[in-house]
Amino acid sequence: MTDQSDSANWSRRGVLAGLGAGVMLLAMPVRADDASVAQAITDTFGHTPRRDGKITLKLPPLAETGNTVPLTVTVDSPMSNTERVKRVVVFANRNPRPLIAIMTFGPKAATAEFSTNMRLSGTQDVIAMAELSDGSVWQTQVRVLVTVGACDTLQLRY
Amino acid sequence: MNRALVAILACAGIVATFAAVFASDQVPTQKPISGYDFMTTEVQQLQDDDFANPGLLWVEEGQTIWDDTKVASGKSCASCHGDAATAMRGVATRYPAYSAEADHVINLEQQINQCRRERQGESDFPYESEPLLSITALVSAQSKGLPQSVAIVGPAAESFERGKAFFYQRRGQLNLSCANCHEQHAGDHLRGESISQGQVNGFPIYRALWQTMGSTHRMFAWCNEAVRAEPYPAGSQEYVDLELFERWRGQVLKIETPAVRR
Amino acid sequence: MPNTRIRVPKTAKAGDAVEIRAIIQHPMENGFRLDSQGTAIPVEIITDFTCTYDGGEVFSVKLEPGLSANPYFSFYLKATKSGPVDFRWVDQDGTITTATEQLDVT
Amino acid sequence: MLLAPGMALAQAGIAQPLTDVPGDATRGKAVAVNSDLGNCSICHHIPVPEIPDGANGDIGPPLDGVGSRLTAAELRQRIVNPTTLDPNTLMPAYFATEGLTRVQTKYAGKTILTAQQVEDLIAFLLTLKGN
Repeated sequence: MTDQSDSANWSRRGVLAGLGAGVMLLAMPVRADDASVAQAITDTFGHTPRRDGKITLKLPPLAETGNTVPLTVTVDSPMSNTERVKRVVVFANRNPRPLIAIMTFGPKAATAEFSTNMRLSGTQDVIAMAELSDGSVWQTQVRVLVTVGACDTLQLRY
Repeated sequence: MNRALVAILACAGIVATFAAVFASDQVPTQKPISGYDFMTTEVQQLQDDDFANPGLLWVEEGQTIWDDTKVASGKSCASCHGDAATAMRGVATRYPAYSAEADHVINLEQQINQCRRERQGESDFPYESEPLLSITALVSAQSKGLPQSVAIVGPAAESFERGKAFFYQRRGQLNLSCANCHEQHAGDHLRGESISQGQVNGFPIYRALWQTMGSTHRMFAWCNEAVRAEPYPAGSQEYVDLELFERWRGQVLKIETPAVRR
Repeated sequence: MPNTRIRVPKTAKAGDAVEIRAIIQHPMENGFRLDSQGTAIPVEIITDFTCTYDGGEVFSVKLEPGLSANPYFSFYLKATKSGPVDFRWVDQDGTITTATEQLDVT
Repeated sequence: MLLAPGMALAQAGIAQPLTDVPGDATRGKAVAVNSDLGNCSICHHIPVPEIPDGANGDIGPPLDGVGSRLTAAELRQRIVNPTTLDPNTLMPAYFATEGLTRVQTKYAGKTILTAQQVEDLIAFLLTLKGN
């Protein structure tokens, strides 16, 4: 059984370090690899060029049900009056509806960080994109393995 | 235990004494381990989070019900019992328990409904309804950290034996007993998922799969259907008996309500 | 009105980053579950969450069915002066749920 | 000797196929993997890319190389009703309906797999060669 004791603090860096240990969460090059997530991203950000980086995504390496997957997003920003994160958008590329939520940081936000719980319909990539006050868009994605529950065929009924 | 010896003792007229000793001498076949220990770190952290544990929403709703005087008798739970935090401390550890009024073993949900009928002049909260889950969660949460300690002797003995038999009875198209998985293979895996001992010390639980709270009986029915067996109705005596056996089987485990499970 | 829980520290020093947490009891029905008759249960979600303080917005969310039931958020507020921290959830049917907690800034 | 019939059966297995149509390994793989059908991976490791490591169960023996260890007749017996070999086995009988308790109404009197699915599954398992 995979040791998951560090999973809650799993960051992109931790993921890369953990690869050799055979952990089933992979940081991969960002790729909007299916039409619906590509469309959802275009709907949200238009065709603004996107660059990798600035975002740390904390997700468990393995989720036993996809119904409550804890997620923390932190964007590297001073959050000063002139240099801020305006919004963060989260996508899941294999969910039937890839757009998960749009988070906006107002003038009273101290840091560009939030936590929430999301749903994943199966093993897939979670993509976070951040739009900064200068208009630039940054992105990061990580893969989460969602194991299928033992008696999952009952899921619909219950 | 020697059946002939039982018969002899029965003939000697000391069967009641003997039955009590016999029952209380039973010990669980394995060291109880809470379902908590079979969960991933994220699930454990959600349970341990005294703010974000979603089950606390039901506990708070339970407090509203506890204080609600808008019932036929005009008496809230608090009117008779006082503060739930003190009055209900330890109560959940003792259920299911024999009720003289009902003349059989009842569980905590049924005790709450008995109170509702007799003290508040109201009808039962339906099994698995939000109010029953909420008030049960509130009462159970007051025993958090206390070990389960149900009585299986005296008038509860028959119920206990039936629950035990249920636990070991193979059933369903897949022909599996509770024990097949939760006793013989706890710690092993069904697909990628670790098998727990099926302990009930955290109920009602917030189950991620359900995305809501559920009772022991909902879980029993879910498991029964997983092996393609006809489930019993929530609140049935069969499930109350099984619940009694389950609580006894995890006798030393501390109440965790509201627990979070996958 | 759905149950909510919010957590705001009682006091903070001016300039502090203060952790705020909020949760609301809601199924966030995602439209993909079936009822016992096999019919899809329609989407029923909270669509908007906003936290405001000292005349401005702290953090807001446009929610989609991809968020979990009983949606939970934590984030950080910049303490400037004493006053209420206000929370507002909007259900897709228009129902508004609010909560508030006083923050004393020293 | 009490065990004799079972032991004889164990050696012989069930030689006679359940259907006239030979088993199809491709369909059989779906039977093995699909959680509504054989659902074998719930308890066994199956060496197929569809099931990533860690997503299979470990209650029963791995099925890696099972096609080199057991004959079609032996596999058939184990799938049809493994309790004929070991009355205490946890493995369900996939093509038998007797001796069950409180089967859910919608499954009552039905076998878990059809005869053809059993044959397909055997054909697939026989492709799992090696040690």
